[in-house]
Amino acid sequence: MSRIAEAFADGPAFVPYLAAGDPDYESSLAYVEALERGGADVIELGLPFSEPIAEGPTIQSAIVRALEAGMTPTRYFEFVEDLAVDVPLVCMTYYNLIYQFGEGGGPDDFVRRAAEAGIDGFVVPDLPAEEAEPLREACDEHGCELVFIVAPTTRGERLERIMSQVSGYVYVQARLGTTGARTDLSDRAAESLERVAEWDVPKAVGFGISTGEHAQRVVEAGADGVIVGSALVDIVAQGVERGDPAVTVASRLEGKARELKAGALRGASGNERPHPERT
Amino acid sequence: MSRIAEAFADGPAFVPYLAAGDPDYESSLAYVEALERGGADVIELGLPFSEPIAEGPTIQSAIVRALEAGMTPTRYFEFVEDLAVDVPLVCMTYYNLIYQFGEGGGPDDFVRRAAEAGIDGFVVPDLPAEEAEPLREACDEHGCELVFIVAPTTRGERLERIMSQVSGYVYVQARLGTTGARTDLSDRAAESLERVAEWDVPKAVGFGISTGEHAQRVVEAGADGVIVGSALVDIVAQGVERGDPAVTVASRLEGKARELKAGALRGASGNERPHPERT
Amino acid sequence: GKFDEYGGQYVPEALMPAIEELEDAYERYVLDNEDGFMDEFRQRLADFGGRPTPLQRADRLSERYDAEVYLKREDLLHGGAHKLNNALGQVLLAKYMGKDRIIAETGAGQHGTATAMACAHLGMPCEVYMGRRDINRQRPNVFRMRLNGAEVTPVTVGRGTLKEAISETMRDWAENVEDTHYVIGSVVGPHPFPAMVRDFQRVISEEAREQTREKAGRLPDSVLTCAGGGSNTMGLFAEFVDDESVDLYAVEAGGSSLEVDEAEGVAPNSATLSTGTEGILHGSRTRILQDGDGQIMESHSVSAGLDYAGVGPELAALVDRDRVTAVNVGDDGALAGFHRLSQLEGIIPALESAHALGYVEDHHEELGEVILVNVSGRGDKDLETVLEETHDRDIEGAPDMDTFESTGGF
Amino acid sequence: GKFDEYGGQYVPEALMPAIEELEDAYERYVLDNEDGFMDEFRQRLADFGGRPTPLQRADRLSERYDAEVYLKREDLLHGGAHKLNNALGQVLLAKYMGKDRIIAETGAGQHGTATAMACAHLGMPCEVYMGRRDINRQRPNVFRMRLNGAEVTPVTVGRGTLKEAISETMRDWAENVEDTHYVIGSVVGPHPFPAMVRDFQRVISEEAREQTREKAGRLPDSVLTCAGGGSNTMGLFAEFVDDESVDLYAVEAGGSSLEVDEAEGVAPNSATLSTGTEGILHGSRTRILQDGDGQIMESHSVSAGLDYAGVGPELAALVDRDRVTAVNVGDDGALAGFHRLSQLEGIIPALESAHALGYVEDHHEELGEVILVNVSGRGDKDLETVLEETHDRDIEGAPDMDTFESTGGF
Repeated sequence: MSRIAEAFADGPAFVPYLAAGDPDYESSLAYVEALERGGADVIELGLPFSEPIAEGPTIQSAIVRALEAGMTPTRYFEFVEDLAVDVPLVCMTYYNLIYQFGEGGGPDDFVRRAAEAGIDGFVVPDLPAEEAEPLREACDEHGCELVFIVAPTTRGERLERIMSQVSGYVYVQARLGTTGARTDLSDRAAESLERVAEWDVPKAVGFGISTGEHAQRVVEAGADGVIVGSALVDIVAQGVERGDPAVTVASRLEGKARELKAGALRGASGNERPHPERT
Repeated sequence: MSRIAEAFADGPAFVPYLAAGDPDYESSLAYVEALERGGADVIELGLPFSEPIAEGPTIQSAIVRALEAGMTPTRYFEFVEDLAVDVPLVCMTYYNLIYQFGEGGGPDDFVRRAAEAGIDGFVVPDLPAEEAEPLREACDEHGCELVFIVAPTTRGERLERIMSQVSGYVYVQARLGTTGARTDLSDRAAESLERVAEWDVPKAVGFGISTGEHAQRVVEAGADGVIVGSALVDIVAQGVERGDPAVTVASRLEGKARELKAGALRGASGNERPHPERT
Repeated sequence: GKFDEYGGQYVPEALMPAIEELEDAYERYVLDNEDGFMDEFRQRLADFGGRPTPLQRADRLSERYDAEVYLKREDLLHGGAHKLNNALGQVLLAKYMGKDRIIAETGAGQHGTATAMACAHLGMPCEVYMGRRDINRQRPNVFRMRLNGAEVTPVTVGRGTLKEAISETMRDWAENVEDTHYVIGSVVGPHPFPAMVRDFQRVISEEAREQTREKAGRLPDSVLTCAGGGSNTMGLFAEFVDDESVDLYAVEAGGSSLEVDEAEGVAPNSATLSTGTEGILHGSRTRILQDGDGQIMESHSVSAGLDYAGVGPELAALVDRDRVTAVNVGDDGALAGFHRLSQLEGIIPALESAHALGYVEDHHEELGEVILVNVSGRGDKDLETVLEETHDRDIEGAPDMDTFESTGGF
Repeated sequence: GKFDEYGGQYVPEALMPAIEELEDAYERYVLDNEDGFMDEFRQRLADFGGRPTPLQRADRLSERYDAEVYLKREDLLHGGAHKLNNALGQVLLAKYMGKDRIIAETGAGQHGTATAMACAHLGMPCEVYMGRRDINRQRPNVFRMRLNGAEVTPVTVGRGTLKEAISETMRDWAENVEDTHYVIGSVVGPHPFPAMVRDFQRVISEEAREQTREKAGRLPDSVLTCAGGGSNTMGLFAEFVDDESVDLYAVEAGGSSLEVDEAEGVAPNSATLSTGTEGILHGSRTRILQDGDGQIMESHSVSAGLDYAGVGPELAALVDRDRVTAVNVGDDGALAGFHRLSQLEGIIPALESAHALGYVEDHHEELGEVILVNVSGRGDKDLETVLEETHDRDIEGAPDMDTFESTGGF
């Protein structure tokens, strides 16, 4: 059983996202570690790319901050090595950085180095299943998982193709659009979960989850995990804006993580959980 | 014999030009009177028109000043009546003012009123011989002369047509272009004079004459008169610019007139005068 | 050289020989196609100018007015307006005549830029006179002329606008008439200019008449365009004049009002055909805006290209004969027409052309089933004016410009 | 969807269904002319756009280079550049697909204005994303879009330029993909955009090839045009690719230097084909300007329209196959080309197009006897840039601008 599979094994997983190096290397280390203390089961760690076409403004700004502070793929791997966390790490980045690393011309060098540094899996928002073969192979070679995103618009053949390639967990996109915290959580989350229910892989729901309440509802709707990015990045951005010390921001992140984790757990325990398998 | 013919009868005529009402009614009266004291034999008195397409910048500016000071055709005739001068007056203006006066739709009202006020003739720079029939008739009716301009480019049939209609004197344009003082006096003056020599009407040369020296040479070349505008208007303009009292400007005009008249007389006396009739 | 009582040649004697020479050249080259002049002219209009310009059915205006509205797209001509038809014709003619220098006057700069373009294309030296005040107001056009290699000579006398520039150009021509041709920008001036410029612009109606027959299956019921000096007007009307079933509308600039201020010598409009009277201006007898004395009034329009106190003598004659109906649209109606065409059809028209569109809006019920409107030019040159004027008024259908309010202007 | 190893569909999963839908529509409507789509497209290009645009023999350049130089006059297309071919095609396609909203991104504003125009013409709501900094730099274009009824949404994140606007438009598309079509402005992005945009622009070479045969009596020896994203490039080359005797030159912006500053992530040029390397950007695999890590460099050119760090994948493939020769001309050469065409031919070209003219100046001896150059757009939009840049440099053949020096700028 992989480390990621283990993380989803008992109860709903809380999967927070932060961009590595935002707003600087040292603070970012502290922030990611705070997430673990707050209850993270898996952490999605963004490697910033200059053209983040799938991100909303919140994460885009985080990426700009991290790049300006000097984050690069090489530094990212050092960052992963410097991190004192014990949970599995998923590298979230764009394909060009994976493709160019090392000798370039393919993903192998990147995946090898990532695995070495302690990365357990990848999610690459601009790499659809059709173009993913080389990365899939490199992941198999180096023992990493390859997470795919399933969107509300993904159906039929496309869905089959994705689900046949996914490993680790499937990232169920709760609504259309790019990343970003929303107060309204679409009913599409439940629909989407239903569409992927038949596959035997953990289903983590992301996009727009910003409170414990949301997390609870998503888990109630059948999710095996909740992915939260923008709501956490907002705390980092607020810290930058106000000039708060890193320790203050870290403690806020930890608090937010606890709230989200608690919500997820509430969703799993209390109410009847409409497991699609059982309906 | 008309008053204009008389003015050309004994010796070369000095024909100065000023715009009526430049820079104001009272000063302008004084300036025109100064010209007579300086020796003017005929005076061309401009009635300012808003679009003086045949004028150089100097006279154009004079016209702007006169218009701004309130000169109109009606005021112009009062001006002529107020003038205490004894020499013949030629009204120089554009055809639209002549055409619109009184009832409008023809030159008759204008010419009648002008003759009444004491105008002896007209020169209309935008009225070629081809379009002059109505004005010619009105002049005949009211006993006025109609002066035409002959340009260096006027030849053959056109010349004949003009010379058959001209009365008072023919305005021989010394060079191409519009009005304006020049230090170089074209040889074309002599050529032009030769072209009109055969007609029995006084020949007055204008365009670019600004000194007694010029006046002398023009008369030596066969002219019966010299027409000077811009060089005099320059004195008015200078007075405006410097804020000189009208009496000072008037005395300068008188002095300049004397210089020009003296030049014309020198041209007629000293050297052999190449009368085309005699060659 | 006459159109009923209008027209003629009221110019300084020094210019008469040049005008006679031009008259001769006009008859030989333009009317008789000597040396294949007209063939070369038409070929260059096609290759360099982009003729034929399309006739476009305006789908959304047609729906709005429950009629077939067709737009003649002179805005697509090289340089962005019909002006090139005339400038190219005259510069080419000057070349055939052996002249080696071109002069022109310009107010808003459209005629100057068209002339500069034609001169660059044909390798002729070009000098454009322009009032100092106009130079400062129309910098992009000045720059375009300079880019095309023309000299732009500022005229500083008087108010430094079009009228002073015309006098200065006349002066240059009078001085250099032997080797220089003066490219007049409209169907105005002494004969043969009004007829010659009309014949260079006639291509508009040659095309439009044929195109309307093709697309609509018949001749239009009404033909409309703006009228300032009247060159696009005569160009559009020329071939329709003999079609009795076709109503012709010359839409003048009503400005802010048709009233005049005699004391100040100002007409707050340029509606010469509607309100002007007979007189002599710039070389010909025509309708003009003048005070009781015959002094020319200062005209006004939001559209610089219509802002002229005279009008072509032939157009004046056609109005007197009731063959052409003179109407007018004010500044506000023109601005609304500008916004309407921009939003409904994706064509930003010149403010000049927008006057005709303003008239159609208010009178479409009288215009029949097939309506032909000339988009005489494009509106890029007018953006700043429209931005300012729209901001100051309450113009129907104008987009809000919040995007700009932080800095204002361009 | 591949051009050798280039192309593909590197987009967020949420967009994949829309892209598959578009692929299907492209095949049916564009390739198979279903429901007469291509007929309507071509008719609208003619009537609304002004096609065909002329092919003009450039007499004075021909003399200068002792060759037959022909100019394809895309500057005469409605809107002032080739951009409308694509915008009109995509907006019409969106209509056929039943979409009811259009979005687009724009940098310098040319694509945004073309899209806004096409949307107004076809009655489609339109939203254009534009960086806040670009909005402030390109006010006339913003105003034109607003006039045509488009919403212009400022993008304030990051540096507020094209790249941020692209991300924002992707975001909007990802969110509203079911009823919205994203009009990409060049032959870039995921399949089918590169092929589809090429097919909408192909009309340039269909016309130019036939026109050259007519006027020169044979095919050209060489065909040149500027290349930024490459839409006018592919449009001009498409029909010539199979003509082995015809040399194809893609002229990129050499900017101030071909050297890059890796530390700053800045390339002072946009010469992607000449100096870029393989990578993945904005949905497709192609040549891009990137640092060793794969981060995209900031590109630079005096011409905003060429200022892009990627290039169309098909063009990259044609260069790799040695079918197209990638060359480049720096800012100075482009400015000199701009002035040369303005003065010698009376055509003020876009600064983009001026790059191709700069290349002809320096290499005409290698280009054969019949040379075809695309004037992809007109230069009115560049006047201010040219005024500033010409003032700061010593550009060959530039007119002096004394007329302006009193106030500076427009």
